[in-house]
Amino acid sequence: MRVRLSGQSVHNELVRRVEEYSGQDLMACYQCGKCAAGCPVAFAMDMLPSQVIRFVQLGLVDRLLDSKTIWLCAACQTCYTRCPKGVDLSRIMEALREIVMFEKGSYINYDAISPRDVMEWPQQAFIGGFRKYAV
Amino acid sequence: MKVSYFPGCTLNTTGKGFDNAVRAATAAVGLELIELAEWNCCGATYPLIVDNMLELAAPAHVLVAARNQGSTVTTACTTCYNVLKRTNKFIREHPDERERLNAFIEAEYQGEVEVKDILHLLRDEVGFAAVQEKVQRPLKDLKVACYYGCMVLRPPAEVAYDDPDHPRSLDDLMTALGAMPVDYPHKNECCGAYLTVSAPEVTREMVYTILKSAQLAGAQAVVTNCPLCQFNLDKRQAEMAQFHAGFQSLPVFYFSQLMGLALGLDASEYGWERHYIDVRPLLNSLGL
Amino acid sequence: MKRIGIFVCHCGTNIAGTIDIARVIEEIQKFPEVVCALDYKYMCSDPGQQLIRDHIRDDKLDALIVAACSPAMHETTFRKTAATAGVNPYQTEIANIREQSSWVHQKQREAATNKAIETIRTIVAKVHYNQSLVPFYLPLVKRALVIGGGIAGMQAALDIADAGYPVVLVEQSSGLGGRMGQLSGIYLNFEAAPDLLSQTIEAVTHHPNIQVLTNAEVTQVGGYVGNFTVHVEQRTPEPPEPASATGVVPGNPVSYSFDIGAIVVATGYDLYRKERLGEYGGGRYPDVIDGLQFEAMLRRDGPTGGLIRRPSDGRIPKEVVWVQCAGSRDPELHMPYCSKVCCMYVAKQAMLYKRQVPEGQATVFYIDIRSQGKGYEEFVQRAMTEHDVLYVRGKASKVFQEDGRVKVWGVDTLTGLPVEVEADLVVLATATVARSDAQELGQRLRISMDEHGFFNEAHPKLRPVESLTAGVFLAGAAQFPKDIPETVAQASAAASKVLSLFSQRQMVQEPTIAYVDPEICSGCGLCIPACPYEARTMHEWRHIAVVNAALCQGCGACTVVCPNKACQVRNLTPVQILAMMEAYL
Amino acid sequence: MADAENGYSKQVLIVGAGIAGMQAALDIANSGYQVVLVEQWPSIGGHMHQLSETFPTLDCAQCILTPRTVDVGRHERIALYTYSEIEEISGTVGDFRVRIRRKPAYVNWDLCTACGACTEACPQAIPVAFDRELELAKVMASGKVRLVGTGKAIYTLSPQAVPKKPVIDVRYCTYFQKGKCRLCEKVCPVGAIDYEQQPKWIEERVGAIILATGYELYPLEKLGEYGAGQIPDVIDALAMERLLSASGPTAGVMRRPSDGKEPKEVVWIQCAGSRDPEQGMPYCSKICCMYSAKQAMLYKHKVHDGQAYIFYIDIRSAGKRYEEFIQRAMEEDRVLFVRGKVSKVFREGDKVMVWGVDTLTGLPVEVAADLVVISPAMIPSEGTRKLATMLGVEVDEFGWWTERDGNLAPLETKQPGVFLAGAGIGPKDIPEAVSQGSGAAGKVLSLLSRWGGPSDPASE
Repeated sequence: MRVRLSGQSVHNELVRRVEEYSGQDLMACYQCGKCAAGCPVAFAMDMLPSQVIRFVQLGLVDRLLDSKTIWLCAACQTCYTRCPKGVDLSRIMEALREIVMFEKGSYINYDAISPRDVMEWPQQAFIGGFRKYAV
Repeated sequence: MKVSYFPGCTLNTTGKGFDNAVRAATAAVGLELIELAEWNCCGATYPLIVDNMLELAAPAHVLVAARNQGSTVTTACTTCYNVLKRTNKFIREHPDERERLNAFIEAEYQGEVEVKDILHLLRDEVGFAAVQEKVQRPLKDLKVACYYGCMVLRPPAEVAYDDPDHPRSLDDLMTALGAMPVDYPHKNECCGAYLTVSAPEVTREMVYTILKSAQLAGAQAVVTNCPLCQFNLDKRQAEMAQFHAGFQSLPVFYFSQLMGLALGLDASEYGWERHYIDVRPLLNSLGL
Repeated sequence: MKRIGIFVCHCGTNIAGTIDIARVIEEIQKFPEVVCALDYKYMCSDPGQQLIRDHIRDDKLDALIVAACSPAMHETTFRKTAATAGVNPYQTEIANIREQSSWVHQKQREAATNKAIETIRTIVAKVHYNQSLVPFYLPLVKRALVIGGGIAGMQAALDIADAGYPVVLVEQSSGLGGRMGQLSGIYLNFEAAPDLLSQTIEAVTHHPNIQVLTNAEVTQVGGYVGNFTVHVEQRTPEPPEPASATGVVPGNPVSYSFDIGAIVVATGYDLYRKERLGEYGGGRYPDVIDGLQFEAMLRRDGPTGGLIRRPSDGRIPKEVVWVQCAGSRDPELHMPYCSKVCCMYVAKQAMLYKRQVPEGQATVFYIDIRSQGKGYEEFVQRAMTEHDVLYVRGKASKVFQEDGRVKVWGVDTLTGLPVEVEADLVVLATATVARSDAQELGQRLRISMDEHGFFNEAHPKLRPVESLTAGVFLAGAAQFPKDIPETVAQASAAASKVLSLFSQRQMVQEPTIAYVDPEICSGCGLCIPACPYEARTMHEWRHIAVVNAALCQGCGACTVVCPNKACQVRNLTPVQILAMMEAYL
Repeated sequence: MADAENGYSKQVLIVGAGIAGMQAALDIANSGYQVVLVEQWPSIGGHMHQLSETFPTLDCAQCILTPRTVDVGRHERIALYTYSEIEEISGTVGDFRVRIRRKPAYVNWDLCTACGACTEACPQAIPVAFDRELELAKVMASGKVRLVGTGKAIYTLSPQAVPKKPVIDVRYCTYFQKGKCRLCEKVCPVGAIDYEQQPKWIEERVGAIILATGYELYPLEKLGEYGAGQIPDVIDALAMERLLSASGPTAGVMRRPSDGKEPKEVVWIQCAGSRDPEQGMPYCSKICCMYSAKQAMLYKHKVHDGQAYIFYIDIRSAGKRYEEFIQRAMEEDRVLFVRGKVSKVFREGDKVMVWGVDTLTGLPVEVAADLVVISPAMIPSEGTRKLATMLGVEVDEFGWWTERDGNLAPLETKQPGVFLAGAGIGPKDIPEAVSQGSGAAGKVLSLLSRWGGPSDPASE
């Protein structure tokens, strides 16, 4: 199916929420791809970081909600550091995670984690992960 | 020189050895760390959504505690550094949010504390030359790959005290300690951070990129300043050979451990037992 | 009593869309001395001007006010209109009701209308006191100075010299040719640039009307259009120039002084320093070079004799990567603008590389391919189809050296894949930037520059080769990055402006400038440092201040500092200003 | 002053009075030489005259152009022949003989006072070239909506036209077609209408020639996949300029042709016939990216709740402040740039469907548009080839003038004394065309001064 674009669809409620949560101007991105080129996790992603912005620009936020990419962003800020337009992509990723978790609850089931792992993990990984993956 | 010290949760638990080494090594070069009288978890990640009041409360609280104790606060945990530094900057630059936050944590804080990473203090306040003078047992012949991770480099405008593309503070410290830092290109690549809890296999590949590059450059060991990086770089090597034939493991040190050793301090409490890749053969071979 | 006519322009809907013209007309008719008040859709149009002329004749007007756009736009137009109908042009004033009223108060019809009426009221008060003036005539030196011996400067010099006027061409380096001399071949034909260029250099060097000063710098510029005094200093002179350089020991700087009528600035560009691109390893890795370094490699007279060799070990590179927009289109970290020429020279370099190393692989990382020029698109297509240059759409993020190779991390945004290329050589198409010494020269010449250090043209569309300083013209990349044909055309255009100027018998100067009332001047000298145009001196023996009419721009700075009101600007006297204030209040 | 002591003519012929030709004419005339300026349209200013605002400053085209047209129109050393064509040229540098044919305007311009009564009285609303033959919806007395042209059979190009003199388009004039009407004749207060007027021929001798013949747009009819010019709400870029222009047929109010409604979804299609060696022209038309961004911006300034899309292959904004301009369109005016060439445009109900792709996400996309603006390839203006044959000057396979050397002699031809300027050489923007106009003038001035310089040096 062709994707129908319209003024309404490209400015839908989800787009507004992404912009509000992230505080980023999505239209500032001119799709050069430098974020994707430098992203250390891009190899494992199902869509490129630059494509995440692109989907939001096209009003297709819903297609991002099932994407692995938003959960693989490690917020390392390599993208933001090199972005020629100063777009903080990690904030957009976080906004998307928030939106998903608001609808579907936590991404990770902490009950299923083995106590041994928890003992082993540095606190910051555990707490940090908890804050990224759970409501 | 006396400085307030915020250990943070990790250095208080799994990173105890790092912490012990930091305290001993800094003391040996005249930097006296005074632990904050009361402190709490900084939150472990800097919140990235706009409405972040709730998550800024914890680091703000730490900053207030630091303010009550002095003008500068330091930490050895790079994550804590990143969170505190950015929170402080946010408070300084956003008067409206600052007021809301102050109301929330019942404080009057304007961002007056300076947050400095311990490595930054060592470089600029103590000076690596001064460190070098105190070296008892130079880490001669140790080819080490310095690994900086993300937290002290990015975003550069907020946290960096080093070149985000080609940082050198850790390399310079190692040189001062008598080691030979190798030049390799991925000292600033992300190790995967908290993905370690959700996607360990992804972390493994990220770690591989870094370690392979370090090995190509001839490194015998990796040294880092971040407890989560240390864990990822160290722990993920266990199953590495399964996926990357011929992979040779590399011990992963904290800089403070090597610093303590070079300064000739008692290193028995440096948490060697928590290393996944045994560091002792290498240390023995170097006579340390 | 004056007989004033007021002409209110609608400017289409620009003014009439906001301002109630009918009410304006009704009100301004009541002002003193106003004989007629009319409106028209476009007062600047032929019929609009005819309307003015008709009323000058029929209503016997001796002064007029056009309420329209900024005087910068049409003051000259309407003053000429007045002159053709027999009214002294300096009895014509503009009331700016567009920029200062309709445009800035678009949503406040009432307020904008009132403001327009008040604006016109003040101008009526001013015109009451306007004097009829005549322009000054000044001498004109018909010799041109061209700064910069690149292709732009040489072309401008040739065009002016061909027309019979003497030209002084000042070049900072030891030879002519500029950046073009550093290039291997031109985009579309692979004729070596030096061959084409050498003909031009030859023509310039042997032209009887051109005096070439290499190793030379313009150190001082005084005077004004038609009458500049220019000092040039030449280091280690070439075989001594006749007369002026006799008796000078080689190696010592020689100073020249020229009387000059017009100046062409053609100082060219620099490349953004690759060291500033940390993520691309610029300056760290020997096999990461910039576009001009690759050009040098392609040049038969270059350091490698035209052979492509990688700097680190002299081997033939089998994989070469070009990274486009290295520092361009990057408002956050580097330069916000597009450097214009990179896409084309990269395509050319990749093609030349493939011709020399047919089994090699050439990869170009780009964001948008910008091949807009005659034959340019076809050229890039040929690079892809005939020479198998691989274009990858995505900005590279990191370049690093590992295991003896230079690796490039990029992305192909079209497949959505992150990619890595193990290269032997990486060429960074670094941004084209203003020369580091442009600022200094700009100050010397009193011409303005933009925030990036490129010289400002007088109007971005219609006056592209003029600076805002009369008599100083621009050519080539000193104004903004441009390619060779554009540079050459612009150089001829600058020459044309010089030739137009030189075709006059003498210089004409506006009379609306400052004067000193000798009866009142106490010779305190305060006005001398106050004048930003150095138009003031103290008369040698009368001990009063005098105005150099050619330099004075009528800014009024002197009138403010003068304690005795001896300094006044013609047709903008304190009496007039007070009258205007009074009219408004 | 045509004949100088050595027999060379120091008069200059300039063909085309667009911005390039006008600039050249002014520079030469201001230097004291006589210029013959020939223009095929009834008045001067060329395509720039049709534009609304100009990139990247958004200066109103009329505002900055009018001083130039007025200067040219009243210049004592410029002989202006509008509504005229070059019929014959012979001779060589220094001694060209030119025969100019002045088309009958059916109005005696010497008598005409440009009062406009004729145009107002003319009953024939016709599509006019100046408005790109736009037809706009009009509610008839019967209540039916019909598409009608925006001009009259007797017209001037614009209120600011120079010269502001009307011409009759005989193809539409009721009198010429049906033998009766003569309304214009009745209302003309000075008796300037002359239905019997014949063409006039003018002979001139000139020493040098500047060809500033300009461009046209590739016809929509040749773009079958984009509706072949048959869909009223699919218009070309110059038509959009007219719709946006304050002095255009809608007085700058944003209306779509088919029903006069304000379009809420507007699509721009780049590279329509450009960069297409198979179906269209292989070259890039250079200015479309910039003017489309400008139009989208101006559209958004008029219709705040509208959505603008620009389908493109590569964004080409290489010029001073051009890149910044594009980014402003994206950021401030929320123009959505979609990377991918449009494949098909068709009518569906009262919408125009646009089928395209977003190559960055890999998704096929469609827009149900209210108005589609096509950026057709630029092509050389009609008559260029004929002129080329007469002069023995080369044109390339597409009909653009061929320079003596593309790099180092971009304004010269291989024919001595014949120079080039503006978009007749190939697509270019206004500052470039102006530079070239001055540049060609510079070349001519150098040449003329070798023959002794102006006999009447400019006094100013």
